[in-house]
Amino acid sequence: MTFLEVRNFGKSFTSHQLGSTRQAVENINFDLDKGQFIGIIGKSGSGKSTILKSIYRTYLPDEGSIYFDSKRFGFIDLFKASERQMIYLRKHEIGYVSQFLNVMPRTTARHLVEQALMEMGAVKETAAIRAEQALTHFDLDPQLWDTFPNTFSGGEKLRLNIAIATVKEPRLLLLDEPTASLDQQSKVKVREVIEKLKASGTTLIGIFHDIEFMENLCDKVFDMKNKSCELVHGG
Amino acid sequence: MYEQPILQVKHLNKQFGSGCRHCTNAAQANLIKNYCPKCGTIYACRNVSFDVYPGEILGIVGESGSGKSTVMHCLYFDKEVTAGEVYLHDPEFEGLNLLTISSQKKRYVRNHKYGMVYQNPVKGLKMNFSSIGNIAEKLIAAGNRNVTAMQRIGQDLLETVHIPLFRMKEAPGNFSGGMQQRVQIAKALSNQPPILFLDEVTTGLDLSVQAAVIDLIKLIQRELQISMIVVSHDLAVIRMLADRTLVMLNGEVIEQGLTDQILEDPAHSYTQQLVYSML
Amino acid sequence: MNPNQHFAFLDEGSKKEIRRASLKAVAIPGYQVPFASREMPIARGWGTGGLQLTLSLIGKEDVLKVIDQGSDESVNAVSIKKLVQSTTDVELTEQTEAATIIQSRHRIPEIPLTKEQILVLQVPMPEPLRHYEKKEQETKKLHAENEYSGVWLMLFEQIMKFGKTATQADHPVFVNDRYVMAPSPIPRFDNPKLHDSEALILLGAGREKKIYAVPPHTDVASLAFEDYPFTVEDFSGECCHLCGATDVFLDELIDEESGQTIFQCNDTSYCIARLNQQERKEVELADV
Amino acid sequence: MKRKRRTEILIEGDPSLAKELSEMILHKYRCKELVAPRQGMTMVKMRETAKNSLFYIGEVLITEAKVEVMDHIGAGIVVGIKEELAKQLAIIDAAYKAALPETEEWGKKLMEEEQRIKQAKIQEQEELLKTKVLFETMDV
Amino acid sequence: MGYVAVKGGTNAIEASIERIKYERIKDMEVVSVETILSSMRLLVDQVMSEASLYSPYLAALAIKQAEGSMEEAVFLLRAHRSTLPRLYYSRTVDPYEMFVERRISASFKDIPGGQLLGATHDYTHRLLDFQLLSETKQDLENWLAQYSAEKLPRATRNEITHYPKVVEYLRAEGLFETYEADNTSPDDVTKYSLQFPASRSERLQILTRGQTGAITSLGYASLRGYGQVHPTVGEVRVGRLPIYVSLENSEMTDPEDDYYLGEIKVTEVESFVPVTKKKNTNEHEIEFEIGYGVCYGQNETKAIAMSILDQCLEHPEESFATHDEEFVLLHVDSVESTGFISHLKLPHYVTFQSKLDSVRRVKQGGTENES
Repeated sequence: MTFLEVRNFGKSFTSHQLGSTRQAVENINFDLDKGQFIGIIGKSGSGKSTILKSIYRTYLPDEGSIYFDSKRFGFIDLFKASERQMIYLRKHEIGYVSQFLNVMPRTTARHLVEQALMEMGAVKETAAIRAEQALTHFDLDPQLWDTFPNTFSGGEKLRLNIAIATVKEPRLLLLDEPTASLDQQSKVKVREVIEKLKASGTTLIGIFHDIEFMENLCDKVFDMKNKSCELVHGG
Repeated sequence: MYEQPILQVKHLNKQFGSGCRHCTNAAQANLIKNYCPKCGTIYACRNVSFDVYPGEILGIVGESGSGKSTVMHCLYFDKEVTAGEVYLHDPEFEGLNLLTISSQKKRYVRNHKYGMVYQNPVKGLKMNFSSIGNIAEKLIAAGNRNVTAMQRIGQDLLETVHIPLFRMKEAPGNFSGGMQQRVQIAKALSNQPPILFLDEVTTGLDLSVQAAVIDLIKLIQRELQISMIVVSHDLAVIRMLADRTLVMLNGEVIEQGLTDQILEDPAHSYTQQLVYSML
Repeated sequence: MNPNQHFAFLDEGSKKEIRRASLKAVAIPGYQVPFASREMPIARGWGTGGLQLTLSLIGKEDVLKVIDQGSDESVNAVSIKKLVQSTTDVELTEQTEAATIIQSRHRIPEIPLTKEQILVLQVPMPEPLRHYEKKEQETKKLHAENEYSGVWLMLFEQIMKFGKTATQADHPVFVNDRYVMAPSPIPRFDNPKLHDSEALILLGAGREKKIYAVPPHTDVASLAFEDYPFTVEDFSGECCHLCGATDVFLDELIDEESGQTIFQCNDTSYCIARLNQQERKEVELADV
Repeated sequence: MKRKRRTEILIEGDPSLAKELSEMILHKYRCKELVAPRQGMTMVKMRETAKNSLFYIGEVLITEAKVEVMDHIGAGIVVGIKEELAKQLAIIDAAYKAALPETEEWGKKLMEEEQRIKQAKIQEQEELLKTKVLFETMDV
Repeated sequence: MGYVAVKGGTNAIEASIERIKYERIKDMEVVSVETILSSMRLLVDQVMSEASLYSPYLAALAIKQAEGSMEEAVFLLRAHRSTLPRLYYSRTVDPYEMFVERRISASFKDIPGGQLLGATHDYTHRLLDFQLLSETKQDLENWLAQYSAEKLPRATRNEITHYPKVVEYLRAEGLFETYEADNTSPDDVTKYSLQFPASRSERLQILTRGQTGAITSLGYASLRGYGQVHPTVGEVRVGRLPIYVSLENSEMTDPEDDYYLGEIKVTEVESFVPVTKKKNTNEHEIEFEIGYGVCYGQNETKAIAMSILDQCLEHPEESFATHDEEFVLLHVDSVESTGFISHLKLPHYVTFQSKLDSVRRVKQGGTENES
């Protein structure tokens, strides 16, 4: 049974200021099985992020549907899910990681991970233990745990991001260009992290601009061209 | 619907003036912003509806005069509404339109079910009573008659909002704006209201103080699971706090959605303008 | 030239209106009923509220006692008595038991009142919330909405400041589980006498134009927090230097000769009654 | 003559007129005193010129009397303490109500007095006009 | 025999009352009520106005009895009011019917009908006139004879002049709003106690019977900046108004059947205050409003101050006490304020004992719930 089913998905943006509408992507179709890792490649501006952000509902759905096999709501069209359902799914089932750290200022790395857990309902003590485990798991230097992340390097920020997203054990993890602007050494670490996630059974969709780097990890790879995507690998 | 809202607002209307035949019909095409040029009636809120769910922070954003604060003041009974319904899902008030209950019951709701943090602390605090007394006032209103217990709760809250305890007997009139705002938050929280209203609580505060207040609000939401409505003209504040956001313009809700969606994929031209001008 | 003096000074229309307000006050214990306070021949603030109540209630058969600060002979008590008597010819008394109407300023007599009696208290400031909220329009709303946190807050603030409540006379009371009421500036010592009183207690504020009441057998509780109980003025260890009474409100005096502080019953008629009784007993004993 | 006009004349005019007229009635008819002259008040209702609304400016002390003549009740009301005049006015009022023949002859007397009152008022105004500030002098 | 109450109070009061009579008459001068009435016109006016009872004769009596004390005289008259029945309500008195004795406008140099100074102290030089020390009745007779013989003109016209109001011209020009006659029955603060928010009729009634000093002070405070109203006096009039009563007690009866009762003298003031008004088109426009002041007798300062306060209260402003109706209306009454201030002279030893107890307990320290 498919875990995620994208059907005839399309999205356009209207700018009232410019008085124009731009079709970002159209007629996207693909399926994803549980535990699979799909990679999406393409030039910048080709609409890769649009797909991910639409799944996460940061972008408003336009056309088509995206069915997701939710533990809580069953097979649900994410385009039609209520805002509150989306909030639930974001908390418990779908994670999103980008290269940017979008968190509350002046909060320590440790607190950020703890808060993610507490948002799901974990009590403070459990959250504290699991946060340490997660930070260790993703190789974040313990010296950094009680500092503010705005001083972190790109790789550190990213791993913290992943820690925050994965500590909730999402069933689907969306990776939005996680490796962009990372040095080689950091990229290697990120790859290791993704390997760990995949091994633990997490379903993943990732945008990568250097897919070679993920070679052998992706079950399928799609290339974004002409606002649509085509399978270039796997399947 | 997989969960029950704690507060439901339906078709809230607030107008100043009686309206005339040019503006009372549904089309209301003759208004300049929210103002009828013929009779001078101002439509401060027009058909505003939304739900608030347990433990969530709902943001209401809009420029000044958009009606966002009016909505909140109507909900808190500071202003009379022209029409509309408000339901609180609470065993004591199930099925009752809060806007039509007696003023005594409204007072009860304010004292027991609501907390309010005003933009201007002068409205929410007695500036020449002690800080601990200010917190106790809310507890007393909610029926507490034990000084020791109230003092304990007050001290805990003051610690939570980072007011040093040695200053608890001082009047908030002596405090800085940020501290006053934190005392106000402590007061609003003292009876553990299921619903907390926050009206432009960071406006006019220094950036670092703003961050501290925002931190505090987040902390409260996480630890106390209080539902909040946050009204602000500042998208950055809304972005930090709110799960969902309503955008208001000229008394109407023009757009609503998940906060990140409002910010990254705004549909209405006004929202786009607002987002694009965000620093 | 001098127009005919009407019985009990006020015209019958005015009396009726005051009685109507009194009835309403009795029906809603502790609620301040506004009334069109008449201009009296004594000054505003000098007992015009109490006087109007007395004059509207008094009949030819009534026996009147007027006290001021516990004393029948206090100048203002005398002045009020004189006015009532000159317009009614009713019998005056100084004995609490003998009176049917007792008009008083700042005291409730020591002898328990009976159901045949009416106590009229003169009130300077009827609004217990006034110190907290200066606007009448607002305090009215607060009463209507049963919102008394303000008056409790005043007590709380005193405890924060002084470690204990520091109310003086006029300590607010909660009447019939509904209204917070100013008992008029009676000492805290007298507050308990309001509770479950046998006599009807009427309170009149002439200048502020309010009448309110504590009907017989009404619950009246002095406001106090659970852990800071209400306390009355402390005269422990002291007694009246004349009659030896200990369980009464005492006046503190300086003995002119010795310079010592001495105490004396504030309720002068009570003190005299005790002295007379003691003397009778002595006589009886001597007779035996 | 309507009551308003005649009461104006009787109260503003020479007091001897009311006395004279009322005595004419007293001599011929039985006058029953219903309300002996007494003092009371009239509340004065006034229109203010800012918002054109009504309010009470205060009370005026008046003297009132009521008499009955030939089954007709007459009232006399006058500002101030004027017991005799109040009673005389009441008698005259009753006489008019009872349409006694004497009243027919009174019209002329009253109108003569009315002229005198008017002349006196004009004279008073003329005197007050001396205090008028003149602005025309520049033209000279 | 037993103990009996002391009679100290009763005797002292009686002695005190005798003493006050002694003070009044000890110099063996009798001032007759008629003397006060004819020589202290303005004092009589002020007493009537603050007492809210128009009776020059009784006011003069009160002044005599009160040894000239304003507050006592007003008090006496007010108390006397309570003993009198209110027999009638007048028909609405229309100030346009005033027989004008004095009218001035500060707004225009000349006004239709002219500026009529009448009798005023305004242009007297305030120098003590020592000739008054030796004034005799003969002097008065001589002066009056000369005044009427030489100085007074003989009337030349046939009709009584009616003076138009300045405001009418400005109303016609649209500078003032024209209000329809509002015939709402006025509230009466002497019948029902004042409730807030107060009606316009209650406000005017309280202001017109207010203490001259209090009204003046508050009006003055507004002028000085503790308020927002600084008017131009449109018209001050002093004159006499006729009082009519209809026994049927209905405005429907023929006014020609009314009873004429006599005249009362009043001072009436219309103050012009520019106000910004929001017009229908969301634009602001400046228009004039009128502050209205009126009182019994000739008392121009009070009437002008009242017109300021009337306008203040029409436009509540939280930041100014002079614009707060509870503040203004509850504190301007002579009898109420002097009574309550003076009640502080009454013994308060019970309350003071209670205070002492409280202060002593706090001084002892410790908390009372230590148990």
